[in-house]
Amino acid sequence: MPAEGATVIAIESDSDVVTARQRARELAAELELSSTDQTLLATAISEVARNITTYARRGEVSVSIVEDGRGRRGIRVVATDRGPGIEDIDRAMQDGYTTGGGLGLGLPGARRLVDEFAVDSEPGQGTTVTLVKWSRT
Amino acid sequence: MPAEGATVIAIESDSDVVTARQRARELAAELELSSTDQTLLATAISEVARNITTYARRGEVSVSIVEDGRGRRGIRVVATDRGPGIEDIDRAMQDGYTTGGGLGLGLPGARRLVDEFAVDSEPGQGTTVTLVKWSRT
Amino acid sequence: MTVPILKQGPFLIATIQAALTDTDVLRLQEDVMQQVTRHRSRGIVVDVTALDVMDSFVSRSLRGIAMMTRLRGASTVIVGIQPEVAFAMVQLGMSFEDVQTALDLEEGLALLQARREPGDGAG
Amino acid sequence: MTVPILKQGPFLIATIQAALTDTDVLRLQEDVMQQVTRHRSRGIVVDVTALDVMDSFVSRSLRGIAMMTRLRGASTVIVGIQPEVAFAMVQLGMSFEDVQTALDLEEGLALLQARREPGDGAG
Ligand SMILES: Nc1ncnc2c1ncn2[C@@H]1O[C@H](COP(=O)(O)OP(=O)(O)O)[C@@H](O)[C@H]1O
Ligand SMILES: Nc1ncnc2c1ncn2[C@@H]1O[C@H](COP(=O)(O)OP(=O)(O)O)[C@@H](O)[C@H]1O
Repeated sequence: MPAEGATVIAIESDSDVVTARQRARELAAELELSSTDQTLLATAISEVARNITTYARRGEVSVSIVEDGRGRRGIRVVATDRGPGIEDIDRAMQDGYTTGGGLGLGLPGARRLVDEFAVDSEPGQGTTVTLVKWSRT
Repeated sequence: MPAEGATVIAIESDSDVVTARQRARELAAELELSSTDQTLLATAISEVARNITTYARRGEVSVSIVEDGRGRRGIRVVATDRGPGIEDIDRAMQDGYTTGGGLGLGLPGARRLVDEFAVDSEPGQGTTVTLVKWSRT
Repeated sequence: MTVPILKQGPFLIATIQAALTDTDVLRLQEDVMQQVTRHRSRGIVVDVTALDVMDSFVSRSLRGIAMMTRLRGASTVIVGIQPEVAFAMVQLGMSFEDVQTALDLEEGLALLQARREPGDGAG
Repeated sequence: MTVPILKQGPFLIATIQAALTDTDVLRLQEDVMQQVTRHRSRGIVVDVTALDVMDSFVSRSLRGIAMMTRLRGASTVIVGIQPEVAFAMVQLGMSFEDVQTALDLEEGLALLQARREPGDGAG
């Protein structure tokens, strides 16, 4: 559960993608995530937010601070859209798989950049990608 | 919706492929698309029109001017055939996927060259590829 | 956010100054090609020191610049990739194996200069 | 549209003069191979300045010429790729990584000449 109110960034254009990753980085800096972890998180957000503009036209990214039961804090990012959804999630998670002429590194790459990663998608309904990066202190 | 009557080029031989891309370039020049954008569009057309001759023998390419709601104009290209159709469109959109001994760059590459791209295909019925390139002014 | 491109002798230097949108990146590609053509440049340095994120789109586009300019007989060197950024790129799966890179502007220019020396006919 | 192929010393120069159909491109491949064999040429320049589109078929075929001639001990250089065309090729995914390129005819010939100099055994 979010420990604080989430910041929500509407994603409609490529400049929103930049805004989303910058907001998350700010929050990550507040939480004293290392500079490297901030960069990994921001890069992952860039990938999933771009997928929104590419495949669903519009959607949103929400960024919030979460806590696990043991006092550890982290950043949770939820990227949601009501676009076409993903037919075969396993396939979409393969390196190099793309239906959009991309590199096909967005989802599998983002997964490698964060601590927790989940994709929920229903064809015709939309897609939600959730990322969590924990503070290491 | 087309703002003006479409120019239709029958595609039956490799010289029709050249004709189609030249017509589209002329129209793009009239619309004052940049020289680079004209080239990107012409290259995309070459790919989808060649697919017609390769996989469906014959078909047609129609080129028209379109407007979005906000006064922006662009070129729409619709390449249609009644050939064998595409079994698995997601697969056909993969870089390097080819059933015809090609490079498998035609569809994914064309997608990267234009602003909007859609493939509709029904096995046994035929294939329609739609491209749009918007004027950037 | 336009990226300034300066001419320095036979080379061009493009210095990215802040986060780029995808549109900015595509413009940079075009601008570099235009300048390379106008000045018949033999080499280009793209300085990415200011980028705090290089995602798959930017990485691919920078590699694209290297490939495009090669088709015009010019070499591109990417300089100033920040350590955290390099780390993230590798995790992401972008390796830049086929792209020349150097630590900073100075080393990038030195690399281009070395390429121009006689006896080296490589691309 | 036949592409004229001229002999200049140990080299051949093929100058494309207008848009080529796929059939024209295949003919060019054959013609080059024939001439390379007849003249025992050591190098070929293919000048594509006049091409306003290089799609995957043309690109692949030109790369094919480079590979075929290499098997006969001759080097091919593609010259005159227009900036917009280079841009489109890279977006398309054709990078010509393994093909020698140069800005124009003069530089292409210089490259072939340099390759012939002793001490350079490169392909
Ligand atoms: N938000 C989304 N909506 C619909 N489909 C998506 C979405 N995100 C990813 N996909 C699908 O998953 C595939 C793989 O995505 P990704 O790994 O990010 O690579 P790329 O974006 O380069 O194609 C995409 O090509 C697309 O088919
Ligand atoms: N018009 C078409 N009709 C039927 N199949 C097609 C058509 N266009 C593309 N395809 C299928 O999609 C595959 C991928 O096409 P493409 O990416 O253009 O690569 P290539 O043409 O090099 O095979 C083709 O190999 C073919 O199986």
